[in-house]
Amino acid sequence: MSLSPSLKKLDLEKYGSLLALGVLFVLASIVGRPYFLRPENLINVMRQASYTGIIALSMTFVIISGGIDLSVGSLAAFVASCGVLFMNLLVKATGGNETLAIAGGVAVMMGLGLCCGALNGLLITLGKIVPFIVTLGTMSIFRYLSLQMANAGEFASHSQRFGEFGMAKLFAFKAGESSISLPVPVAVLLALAFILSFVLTRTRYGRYLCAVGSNARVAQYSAVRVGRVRFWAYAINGLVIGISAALLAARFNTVSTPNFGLSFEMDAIAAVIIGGTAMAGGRGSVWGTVIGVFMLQIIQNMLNMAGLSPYLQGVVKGVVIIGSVYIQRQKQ
Amino acid sequence: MSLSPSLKKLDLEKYGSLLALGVLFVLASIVGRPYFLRPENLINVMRQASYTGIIALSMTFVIISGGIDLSVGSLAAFVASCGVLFMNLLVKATGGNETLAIAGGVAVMMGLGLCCGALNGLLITLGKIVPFIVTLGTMSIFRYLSLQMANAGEFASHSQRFGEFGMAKLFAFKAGESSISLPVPVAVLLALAFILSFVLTRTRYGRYLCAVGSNARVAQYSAVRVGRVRFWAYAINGLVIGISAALLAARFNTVSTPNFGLSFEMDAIAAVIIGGTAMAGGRGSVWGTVIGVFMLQIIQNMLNMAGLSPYLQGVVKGVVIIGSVYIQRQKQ
Amino acid sequence: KRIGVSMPSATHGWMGNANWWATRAKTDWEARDKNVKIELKFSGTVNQQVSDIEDLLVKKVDAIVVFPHDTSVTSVVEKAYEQGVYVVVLDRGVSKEGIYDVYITNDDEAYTRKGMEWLAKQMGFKGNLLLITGIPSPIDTIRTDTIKEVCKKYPNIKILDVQPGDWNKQKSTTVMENYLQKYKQIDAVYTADDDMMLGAMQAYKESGRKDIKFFLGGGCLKSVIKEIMDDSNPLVKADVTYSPSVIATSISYGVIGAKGDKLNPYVYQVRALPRRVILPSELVTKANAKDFYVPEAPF
Amino acid sequence: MGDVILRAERINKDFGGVPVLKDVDLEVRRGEILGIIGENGAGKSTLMKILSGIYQPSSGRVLVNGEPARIGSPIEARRLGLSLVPQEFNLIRDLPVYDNVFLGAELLTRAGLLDKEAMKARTRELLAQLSVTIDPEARIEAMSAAEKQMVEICKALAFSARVLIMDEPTTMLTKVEIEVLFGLVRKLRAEGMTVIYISHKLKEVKALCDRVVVLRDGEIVHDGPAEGLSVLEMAQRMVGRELGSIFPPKSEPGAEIVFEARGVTVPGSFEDVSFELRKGEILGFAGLVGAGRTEVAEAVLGLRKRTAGEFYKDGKLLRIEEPADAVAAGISYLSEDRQGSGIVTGFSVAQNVTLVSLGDYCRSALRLIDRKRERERVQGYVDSFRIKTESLSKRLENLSGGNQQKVSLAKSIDTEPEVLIVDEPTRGVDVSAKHEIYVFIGELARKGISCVFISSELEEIIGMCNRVVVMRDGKVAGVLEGDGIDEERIMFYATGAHEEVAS
Ligand SMILES: Nc1ncnc2c1ncn2[C@@H]1O[C@H](COP(=O)(O)OP(=O)(O)OP(=O)(O)O)[C@@H](O)[C@H]1O
Ligand SMILES: Nc1ncnc2c1ncn2[C@@H]1O[C@H](COP(=O)(O)OP(=O)(O)OP(=O)(O)O)[C@@H](O)[C@H]1O
Ligand SMILES: [Mg+2]
Ligand SMILES: [Mg+2]
Repeated sequence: MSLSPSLKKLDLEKYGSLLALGVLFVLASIVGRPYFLRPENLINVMRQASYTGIIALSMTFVIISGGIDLSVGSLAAFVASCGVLFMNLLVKATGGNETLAIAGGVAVMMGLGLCCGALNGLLITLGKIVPFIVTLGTMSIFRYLSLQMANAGEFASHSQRFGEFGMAKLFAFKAGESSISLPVPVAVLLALAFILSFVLTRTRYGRYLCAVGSNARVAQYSAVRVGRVRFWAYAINGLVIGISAALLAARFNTVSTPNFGLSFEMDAIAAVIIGGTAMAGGRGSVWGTVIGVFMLQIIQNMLNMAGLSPYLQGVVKGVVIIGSVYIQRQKQ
Repeated sequence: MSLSPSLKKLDLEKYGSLLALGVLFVLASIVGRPYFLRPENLINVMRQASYTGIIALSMTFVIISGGIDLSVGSLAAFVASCGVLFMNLLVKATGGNETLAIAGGVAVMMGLGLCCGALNGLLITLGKIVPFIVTLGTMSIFRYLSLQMANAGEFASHSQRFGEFGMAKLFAFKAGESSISLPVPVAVLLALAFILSFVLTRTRYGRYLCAVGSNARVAQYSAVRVGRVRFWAYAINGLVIGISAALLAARFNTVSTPNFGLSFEMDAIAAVIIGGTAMAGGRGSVWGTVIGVFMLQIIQNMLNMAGLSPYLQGVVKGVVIIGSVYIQRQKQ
Repeated sequence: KRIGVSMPSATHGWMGNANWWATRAKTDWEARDKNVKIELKFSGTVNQQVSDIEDLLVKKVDAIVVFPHDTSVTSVVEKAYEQGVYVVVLDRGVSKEGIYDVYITNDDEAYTRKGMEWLAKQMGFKGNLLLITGIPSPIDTIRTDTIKEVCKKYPNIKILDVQPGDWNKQKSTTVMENYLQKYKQIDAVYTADDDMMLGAMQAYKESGRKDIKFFLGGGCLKSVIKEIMDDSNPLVKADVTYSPSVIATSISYGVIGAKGDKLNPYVYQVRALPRRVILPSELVTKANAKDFYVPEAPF
Repeated sequence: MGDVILRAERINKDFGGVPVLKDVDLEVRRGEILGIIGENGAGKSTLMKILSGIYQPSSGRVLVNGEPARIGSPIEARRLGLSLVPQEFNLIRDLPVYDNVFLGAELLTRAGLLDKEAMKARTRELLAQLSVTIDPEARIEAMSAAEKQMVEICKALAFSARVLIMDEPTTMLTKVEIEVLFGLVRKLRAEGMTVIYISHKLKEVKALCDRVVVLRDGEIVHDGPAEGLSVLEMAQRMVGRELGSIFPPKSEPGAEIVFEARGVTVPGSFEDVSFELRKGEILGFAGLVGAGRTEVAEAVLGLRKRTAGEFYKDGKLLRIEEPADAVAAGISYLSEDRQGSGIVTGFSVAQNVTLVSLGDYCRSALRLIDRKRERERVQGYVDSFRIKTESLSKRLENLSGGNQQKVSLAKSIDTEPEVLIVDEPTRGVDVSAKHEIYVFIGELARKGISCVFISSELEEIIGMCNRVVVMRDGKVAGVLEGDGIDEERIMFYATGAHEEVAS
């Protein structure tokens, strides 16, 4: 798999997560027979996981810093709405230069995401309000702003290309009868995981993030600018949400304001925690989160493939989540 | 107000919460003029707040212990479904002795709540799985079990009296042209707040709860049975959820499995945090949570009364939540 | 033949009913025909729904019935259609024409129009009206706009307030309690579905007031139809169909389509079935209530 | 002596209206070792925190190199070349040693990334200078208090400071380590570094420092060269009154064996440790840092899983799985790591003291905490140990280090144990309070309570104990008794010299 070289970077403590993922994979291969192991399905699983997965990556930063961000889903909706609106304007203004329009739209989404994330960060660090409350508030604010803008409707993009870009694949090649390829969002997920993991483990900022999350007072006494470190966790999160929002909007080629990004916060947080990051902050790993993301999606996919009754699916899902984390904890 | 004697018990640190509540109250009186200050409206606000409010009380325990419980809403639905089913059985078996049936039904709800809460507690303490994951799993399990039982439908109670009990009021008396009275759920909320606050501040268990949440290692070295203390936080939470579920089921005299208790977890956690309990555990106050519960409900009521457009309401709501907590934090 | 069904999971009574109808259609069809296998997927979010549909496609179903959360499913539906899967789309629609075999829908506009016209008549074309709407969303906007439009014809009917009840009984009870504080004279209450109507009525009962004469919801919850049939509640005299059984009908279309059967030998079309089906919304009163009473339905 | 490098002028500091420092004037010269001594709660740590930017003075100013400096945060202090070894550990438990050592002053590669190898190498070097064997990649979480102390010293040395402030660095260390540390400090002085040294071990102050400043109740009451100032004088200046003999006379233990450990092994920590404890006996545990004394105590409490061995109390086999069982069996423990496992810093004095013994305060029908009795009892400890606090509801994080230690001790004896295990009981406690504690423990022994006395201060061990178990590398190296207890013999076993003799 494409992960393996990077997985070596995981220290032994993360071994449990890998083991749990492995067990789950085997289970899914059996339960989801014969569909689960088909290449298209595995690619589907990866793509399905990638939109919230991307957000989970930067959520890892936020949680390591000792915070939480509930506003991610609403923020994605808001950012995507503004981005698509701007893109449509550009399409008109440039007389149909879609490449430029898409670039502009995506830039707006990322820029606005950064700003909104920075707003969260400012309220938390300067306003000294706990992250849970700040992001609970902005969750409501961003969602209703988008609803207001669209009158609870949707923004369809006027660019055909944008939609094609959302479905694009990289390195497609034939393997036997089916073609294997890497969908763009999965590539983005892996690239971002690589970058963020690098930042976390190899840069000063990453070190400070752990220090601040583990013990903010000690960090402060050690001449770390605690406020700044936390601020950037939220700002980076905003930026990454912008990226995810762009990919998701491209996939649907439309932004439906009531539903876009709904309950992303829970999915992202769950993936982070399953990936072994401590809820209280201080330590965690980006690749662990990637594993958490895939674990959650594999569980869902496996149950779908097994064709259980929907209600039973919900019950089994709960059991499997608890079970996999149990395996993981035992082996640590 | 009926709170004032107990409020004296709050130490100075909670002063900020009271101030924020006061500011909010004045704001609501102005914005929601002339409806907000009417006695019936104030009673409404209290009753509306009480169902999640009751759960928020015991959620305070869970959060002080350093944990979290996401399963509260689903647990309420599950417990209420089973309780109503049992009650209907009893009505038939006893040939219409409703008092007995209601007593039986409520007992089942409370007992089952305790057991389910205990299950959460066991998985967390013995299974050594983090609370977020355990309760995320049981959230799914309990909800889908109820859906399965009812085929996603509802359980209507066959007892007329149960419904009347849900609407009952205590100490009704005339005051001018309108009658003032204390709805049962509000009375239960206040009574439970009194009891739980008492447990938290005056008993050994309460002290241990804070110690465990504050520094589990010190607590362990101090011969506190950390696992047991945490276990009971979840078990008590389950019991209290049973009470809230009984009141809510009685109010509608029916349990609609898809939406009974939906998103209670967020409301309850938000109230706890707004009430000044630290997300990381270690300290908190039950009366603070009561204040948080009322603050959230007053915000909602005020916006409704002001008759803002729904979208604007959502935006303003977010701003007001952040604003009130800001006031509160500044004064601490 | 295998048919996949993807729809939102139950978070309110109407959708609970729809889930039940889907289950019922599955049992009926599988009992009727050994070769038919129907797989149900209920999803909480549109993202989950898209994943569900993709998973169904991996399983190579022959037909797919989609009750979308919103139009975001368009591209995956298109993919299914291009793969030659028989596609039935209902209700909330896709944003592109011609990527389905059958499109079946309730008529949101007629649904509110019929109800509102009836209510206006009952009110004697005058009085104070309150609205409780659903979760802000496109269909909710259509409905609200239609009501406002109808009311414009009757200048004596005054819409006092519009607030969302989120298709949630408890929320709607709260909204109604607030209304009751605010407005001293209310003549009628229109709620976007029966679930919310029951919540609102609960608040009204608890208040002990006597001014409201009519409650109107919609969507035909069992208990409401029963009351209309028995004429047991003076406040509720009518309902409008917005049938949750639409999903069962759609599944039937899916099955027929997958088998390649023709619905009607007299209709000649490219792909055997009509492309668009709009289910009428009908007014339910005491006179016809028993036709709409399904005792075994959950709601 | 050199010119004045650091000068504090008319520093005042109060916490919520309670003055802690009153008009303090302090001069520090380049290249000197300045000793600061004073009773617990005199304001030493507060003054140092002001110098290193953690607190802001209520009034007064600080001059660095003759120029007024605003030390608004630790960041600015660091920029001015001031480095602090704080009294309480300031380490991130989730990070490895080398990250802690370089936190806030990371070594970077050219590309701006963390240069982990360089940091590890430098950490190893620093640790070697201190002659300790700690793996730079070990996690703080799994370390003994003494090791944390060493890391803390490394952290202060890691960047080139001009003024090094050490707030009680030796409380956890044994003589050997202390000598190494002093050698290092003297070497740094020779290289021109200025050192401010705070300690309650007056002999060390006398041995190390050039000048001594005595702080009493927030005021400087003495400032003069160390030479010619005897230890006794220092103590008198601190306390303001005469001091008698510091150790109480030893009492004779009874003959019956109250507690016994037989062949206890905790893998990776110690093996085959046996000892017995008589009624009214004070049994010392001596050894170098990391010898495994603390772990023996923790094993007795059920905090560490043992693979072999049993414990007996009054001849009966004990079943101890967790500390609660030990407490029920009448065993009580005072932890060496005050903030890590001893006290809840967010709790008040009263809440901390009664944390273990809370059950005794819940005897009413409703099982409520008898707050009146709680207050009375705690007030008793506050008086007898002279715990300096404005009220019983003051939170522990706002107490001075020594006073926290006293609270911790009060907590472990409030259960009225039959077997008391104290681990570094006088850590950070001033001379007069030390005396009170010794007398108190002596009293307990006289009353028939047996005590395991773990300490790194040989003087204490020699002055207090009836018998001494000396540990080395997780094994009992020897047991000394009566007149046989002296420094030479203890060190003989503790350093492993006996093994060489034997071979
Ligand atoms: N943050 C604070 N809030 C309130 N009071 C404080 C705070 N910090 C210190 N104090 C008080 O200031 C006084 C001096 O404390 P400080 O820590 O400076 O003493 P010290 O001389 O270092 O004592 P020790 O030898 O015990 O370490 C103590 O009485 C303490 O209670
Ligand atoms: N939680 C732990 N996990 C792993 N190793 C530990 C842990 N605690 C201590 N150790 C190791 O056990 C060894 C013995 O530590 P211990 O605290 O028992 O020593 P000690 O004799 O009490 O000395 P001192 O108290 O002076 O440090 C140390 O080398 C330490 O690294
Ligand atoms: Mg000090
Ligand atoms: Mg030790």
